[in-house]
Amino acid sequence: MDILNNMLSGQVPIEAYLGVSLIMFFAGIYGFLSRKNLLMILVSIELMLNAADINFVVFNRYLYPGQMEGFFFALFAIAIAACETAVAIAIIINIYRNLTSVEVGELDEMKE
Amino acid sequence: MQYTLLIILLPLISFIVLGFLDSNLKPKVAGAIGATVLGIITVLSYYTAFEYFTYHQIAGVYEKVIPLHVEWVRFTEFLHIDLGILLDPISVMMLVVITTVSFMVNIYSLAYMEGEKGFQRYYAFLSLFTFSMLGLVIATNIFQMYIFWELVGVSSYLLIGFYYTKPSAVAAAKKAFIVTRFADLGFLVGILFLSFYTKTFDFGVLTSGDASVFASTAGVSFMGISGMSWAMGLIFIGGAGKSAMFPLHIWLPDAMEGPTPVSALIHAATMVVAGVFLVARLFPVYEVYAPEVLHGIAYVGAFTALFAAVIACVQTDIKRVLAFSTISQIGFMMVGLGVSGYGGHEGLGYMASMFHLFTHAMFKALLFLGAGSVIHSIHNNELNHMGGLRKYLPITNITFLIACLAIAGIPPFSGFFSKDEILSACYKFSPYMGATMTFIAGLTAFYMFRLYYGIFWGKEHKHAHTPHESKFAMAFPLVFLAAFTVFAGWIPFGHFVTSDRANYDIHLDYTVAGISVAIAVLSIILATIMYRKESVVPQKLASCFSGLFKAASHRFYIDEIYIFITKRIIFKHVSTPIAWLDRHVIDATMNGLASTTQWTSVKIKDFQSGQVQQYAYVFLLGTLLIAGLVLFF
Amino acid sequence: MNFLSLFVLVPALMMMGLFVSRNRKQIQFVTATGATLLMILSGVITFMYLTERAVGNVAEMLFTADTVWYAPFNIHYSVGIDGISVAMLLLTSIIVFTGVFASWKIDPLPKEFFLWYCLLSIGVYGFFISTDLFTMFLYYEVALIPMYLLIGVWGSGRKEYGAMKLTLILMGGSALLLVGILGIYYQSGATSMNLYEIAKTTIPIQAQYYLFPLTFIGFGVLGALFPFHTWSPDGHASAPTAVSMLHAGVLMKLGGYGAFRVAIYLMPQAAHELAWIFLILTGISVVYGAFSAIVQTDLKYINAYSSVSHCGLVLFAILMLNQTAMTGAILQMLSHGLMTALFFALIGMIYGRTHTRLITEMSGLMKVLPFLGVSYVIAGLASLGLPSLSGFVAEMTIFVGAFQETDTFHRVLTIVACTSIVITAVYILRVVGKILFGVIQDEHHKHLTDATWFERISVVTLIAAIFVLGSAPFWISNMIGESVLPVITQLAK
Amino acid sequence: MGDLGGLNIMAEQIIFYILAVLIAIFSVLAVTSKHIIRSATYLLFVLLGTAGLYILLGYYYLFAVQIAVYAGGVMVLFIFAILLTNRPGEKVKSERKDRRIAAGITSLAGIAFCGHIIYWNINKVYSLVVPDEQKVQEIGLNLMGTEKYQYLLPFEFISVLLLACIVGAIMIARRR
Repeated sequence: MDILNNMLSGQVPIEAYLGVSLIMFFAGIYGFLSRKNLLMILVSIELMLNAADINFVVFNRYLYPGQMEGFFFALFAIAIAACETAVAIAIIINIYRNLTSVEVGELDEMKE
Repeated sequence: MQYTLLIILLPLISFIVLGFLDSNLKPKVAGAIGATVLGIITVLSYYTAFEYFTYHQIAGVYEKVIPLHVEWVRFTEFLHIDLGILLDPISVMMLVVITTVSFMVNIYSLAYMEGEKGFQRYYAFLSLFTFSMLGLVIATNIFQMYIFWELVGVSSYLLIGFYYTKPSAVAAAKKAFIVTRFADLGFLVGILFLSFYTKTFDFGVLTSGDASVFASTAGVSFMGISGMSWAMGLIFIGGAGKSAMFPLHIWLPDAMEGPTPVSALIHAATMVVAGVFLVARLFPVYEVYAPEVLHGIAYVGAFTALFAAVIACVQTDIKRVLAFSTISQIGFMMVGLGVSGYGGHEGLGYMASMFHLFTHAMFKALLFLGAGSVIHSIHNNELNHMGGLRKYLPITNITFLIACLAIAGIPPFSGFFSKDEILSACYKFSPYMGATMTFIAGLTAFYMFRLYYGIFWGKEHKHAHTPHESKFAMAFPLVFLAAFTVFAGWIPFGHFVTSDRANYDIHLDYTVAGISVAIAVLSIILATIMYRKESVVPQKLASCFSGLFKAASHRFYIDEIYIFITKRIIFKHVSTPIAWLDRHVIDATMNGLASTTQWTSVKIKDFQSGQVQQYAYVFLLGTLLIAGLVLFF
Repeated sequence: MNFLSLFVLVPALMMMGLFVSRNRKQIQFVTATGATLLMILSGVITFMYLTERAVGNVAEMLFTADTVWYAPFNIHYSVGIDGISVAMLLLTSIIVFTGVFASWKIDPLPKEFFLWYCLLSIGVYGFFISTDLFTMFLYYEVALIPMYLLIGVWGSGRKEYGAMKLTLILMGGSALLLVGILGIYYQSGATSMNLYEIAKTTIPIQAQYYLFPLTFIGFGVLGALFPFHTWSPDGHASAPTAVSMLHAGVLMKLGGYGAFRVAIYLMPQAAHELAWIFLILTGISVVYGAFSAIVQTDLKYINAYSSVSHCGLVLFAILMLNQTAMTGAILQMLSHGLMTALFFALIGMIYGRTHTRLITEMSGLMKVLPFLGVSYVIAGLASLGLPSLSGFVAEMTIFVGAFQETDTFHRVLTIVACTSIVITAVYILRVVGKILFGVIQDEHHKHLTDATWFERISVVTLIAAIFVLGSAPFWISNMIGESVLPVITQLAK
Repeated sequence: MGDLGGLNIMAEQIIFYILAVLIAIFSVLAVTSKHIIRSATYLLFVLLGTAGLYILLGYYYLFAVQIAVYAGGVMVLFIFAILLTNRPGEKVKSERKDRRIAAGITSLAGIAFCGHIIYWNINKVYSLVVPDEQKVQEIGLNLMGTEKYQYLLPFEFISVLLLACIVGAIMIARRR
């Protein structure tokens, strides 16, 4: 109980935030490397971006509390992520229309 | 004596003309050209002989005449191949022998080969052969001899393989060429050895007796045998190949696949004695610098003579019998040379050997031509298809008989004189040698009469059509050669050809002569009993010595051994593995290099897969690795 | 402009002529005229050379000319000839000439074929006339590249494989060569890449130790040095007739010529020290090629292996490092060039009729193809060293020369090499016996027609050349012999 | 603040850990799920959890943006795309097993590596300044300003980018 008390007393440590984003990021990596479906890859990318966002704001808050760089960076990142998702999904749908598949392994028409 | 050049050139021209025009000429014209040219050069060489023996004797010694001499190729400062004409007693004698036999064969062939396809080609080849053989004997240096030696081999190849649609003929031609080629390898290496130390190819220098020529050979030895012995031994191998000495004799019986006149010319009278001629040519060198080789030659000759004579006793193909008889007789000549010393009485063997060469050429050619006449009339070579032919072929019968008597060594036929001289020389060398050779002489008489009776006497066979005596063109050479055979023995040979080119009187050694004649007569009587009429004795004897009989009729399995060596060992266990090695090891290494490169590039290509995920993976790993390295080290 | 450059110019003009020619007639006219011109040209050169020598010009190289070509690296376009080059030019002209006639009716794309063919001959001629290391190398490469297309497009059988293999292995050789040449240039410290400039300097012995093998193997690959010979059977087997002729007849000689001119001449000390290694290899080549040829069944393979054997003899003789053997080597190059070209020409002609090259599928051809048959026999006899045909003189000169080396090692190798004359006889007679003699087995072969006029021109020219070289070798062997002398002097240093 | 402050802080901590666990679980589920629609849903939960973290950190505006843009906009796009490209109930193929294992190992290695770095830097000096609320005006002013630490230029870039994206997306997805 004491341990729990000790742990829970005080601020949330920065490491905890970083740990969360770390797990999120590498979950994203895992998904990016292991999935074949383009949408799933996109999901993984979103995860990674999100993890990065968290890191930005956490560092901003903990290390440079008076400034807003991290905050703005996260803001812009969200905007860009939105753009990227929109374009990516447009491409995916287009691919699906042409090739009726969204599996990366099968999308090698351009290669050969 | 510049005109001797014509003797060489005319057959060459004839060859070129006949060869180029080939079937554009009528066969008759081609035959006429060939025979005429031979006639001309025969006359020329008789004249040469006459002039040489009459006018070129200085103080009882015949001089060497070199009417023509040009440098052909220069190898080094000292060594150069020259082409030239050397006239000395043996070459002049050979000129006579070759042109006579060749002329006879040319005439004979007019009838014998009539109607054959490629008649023109045949005459072209005959001219080529005559040219090469003449070139061989008049060679001024050992390399010129080698050149013509090879040309003779090729002409022989072409003539044996004349019936080129017949597989056995093609095989025989190939065999003849390859076996002699193998021997020529020895000859060539021998020449290289000899010329390296003596710094010359020239016969004149080599046989001059000038010791300084051989000075640099002193002390040279290899594997305990002196350099000169090596050189002369190797050269003898070349001679042994051409002259069918054991164990290089195997090609000669097969060479009988060629047309019979060719066998008479090449494989009885001229080319096969080239080896003897070679030894005779270099005799002074052998005698002085390699006496042990000379003795070796004697033993090889004796063994071959015996060996071939035994085989000849059981062969059934008449040409083969004659072929083995030839081998045996050449053995005699080799023995004659081998046992001989140099100069005067010492050189008896040499003189006898040359004498025998001369007489043998005549009567063996006669025998072959006679056999040809028989074959021509019944179209078969086998002894058991013959018998009783004396009624149909009277001229052939008589001439054949004369030749048989000559080879058996019955006086007064020529063979008696020459063989008797060889036997005397042998007895002088060692009694054992003499006894052996006398025994072989007896065997010779036996198998020759076995042959004679087998053909002309005994039971008559049914023939498809009645055999008839040959035309004049065939009969004339028989008679001519028979005349030669009868009278040639009376030529005072010692006045012409001796080891030191000095005059020498032949004395008959009556003891030796008596013994040999007695044995010959006994053998003939034995043969008469056994073969003149149908008799069971031969069968009985054959079954009595069945092992020996079988071995002899298989020619003592020498051919099988050769086939084993060539087919099994060379072909299967040398060539095939080498070819395999080439494809599967050496080439495979090269291909392996190529495929490794290809494999590597395929593997590298996979890195460039276009799969973003893979790139990301590698990128990540790389990042981790680099960051790790930066942080931890 | 030196008139030696005509040898390069004439084929270039032929190429131009080919560009504008529109039909087969014109192509034939252009190529035949050009080839004849080259023949005449080489005849004139020979004559001029001999006259020049006769009036007592003793320079190593005659008719030299020198133009700076690429100043930064001191590369000059320098030409000049000695007796050996003259002999090689003669050989090349004869073979180019006969090759044109042997491919008179080449199909398809005759124009393109001859374009590449001319380019190939430019390379070969250029190589023989140039005296600058780099220019030599350049021409060498020019000669190699067309080979790939010529075999790959106009070949038969596994042509892509053969072409690829040949080109790759030869390229590998030339890579070594390039390193060797540059090494020689920099190590010698000479101010130009001219052979004779470099020869005046001395390359440090340590450098020679690695440059000599590089250069020798580099050239040796083209001369079918064991174990880098395997391109030869596959390449020749798939090449079209004229290309086989030119390749085996001339291109393989580039190897021997280069090894002689560059490797031995410039690095005599290393040659003395390292010759034994290569002597063993070439000794193996000689016997090994001959033994391999015995069991082959494809005519071209037989001939390719026999080329390995004969070309092995060339390098073997060069490595004997004495005048006689080297003269023999050059003679052997000429002789082998002529007879192997003849062989390939005849094989091509026979193949064109029977559509097979397997000796097991042919027999009795002498009856239906007397001209080709007789020519084949003559080629065979030349190959097995019949006196009065070229092979004999060359081989004998080599053997006599090789025998001048007295130690046991050289002796044994020489005798081993001598055995090849027997083995050669075996495989030649085997082929002749199988395909020409006997009875015709194949029904289709009964109606073959003998050589046409253009084939006859090609064959007769080669036979005549073989015969002339074999019967009257003295003038050419003297010409070569005195040109070998500078190398001997160099070796004696 | 005393006890209450402590309690407050403790509550904050408890909320954080609940969120953290949720985020962790759902991130993993999002990338491992066989059904793509489910993984989109899990992603949504992750995004919402992240939004929760922003609140905890005191970035309310960011929280709003996260909800609006991500949870609202992006997720809708996702759902549309999924419905357009997948037949309902269809399972999504994942990579070959070896590839999955390799990816898993790499990720774990990455976690271990980064975790190591974080762990070793645990006691570095840092301070959490109690967040005073960020005014939206302030954000707006900073966005529109041209001074140092003001972001007009990026803002404009982003807007152009957005425009380009809209045009691009339309062009790409347009039926031909």
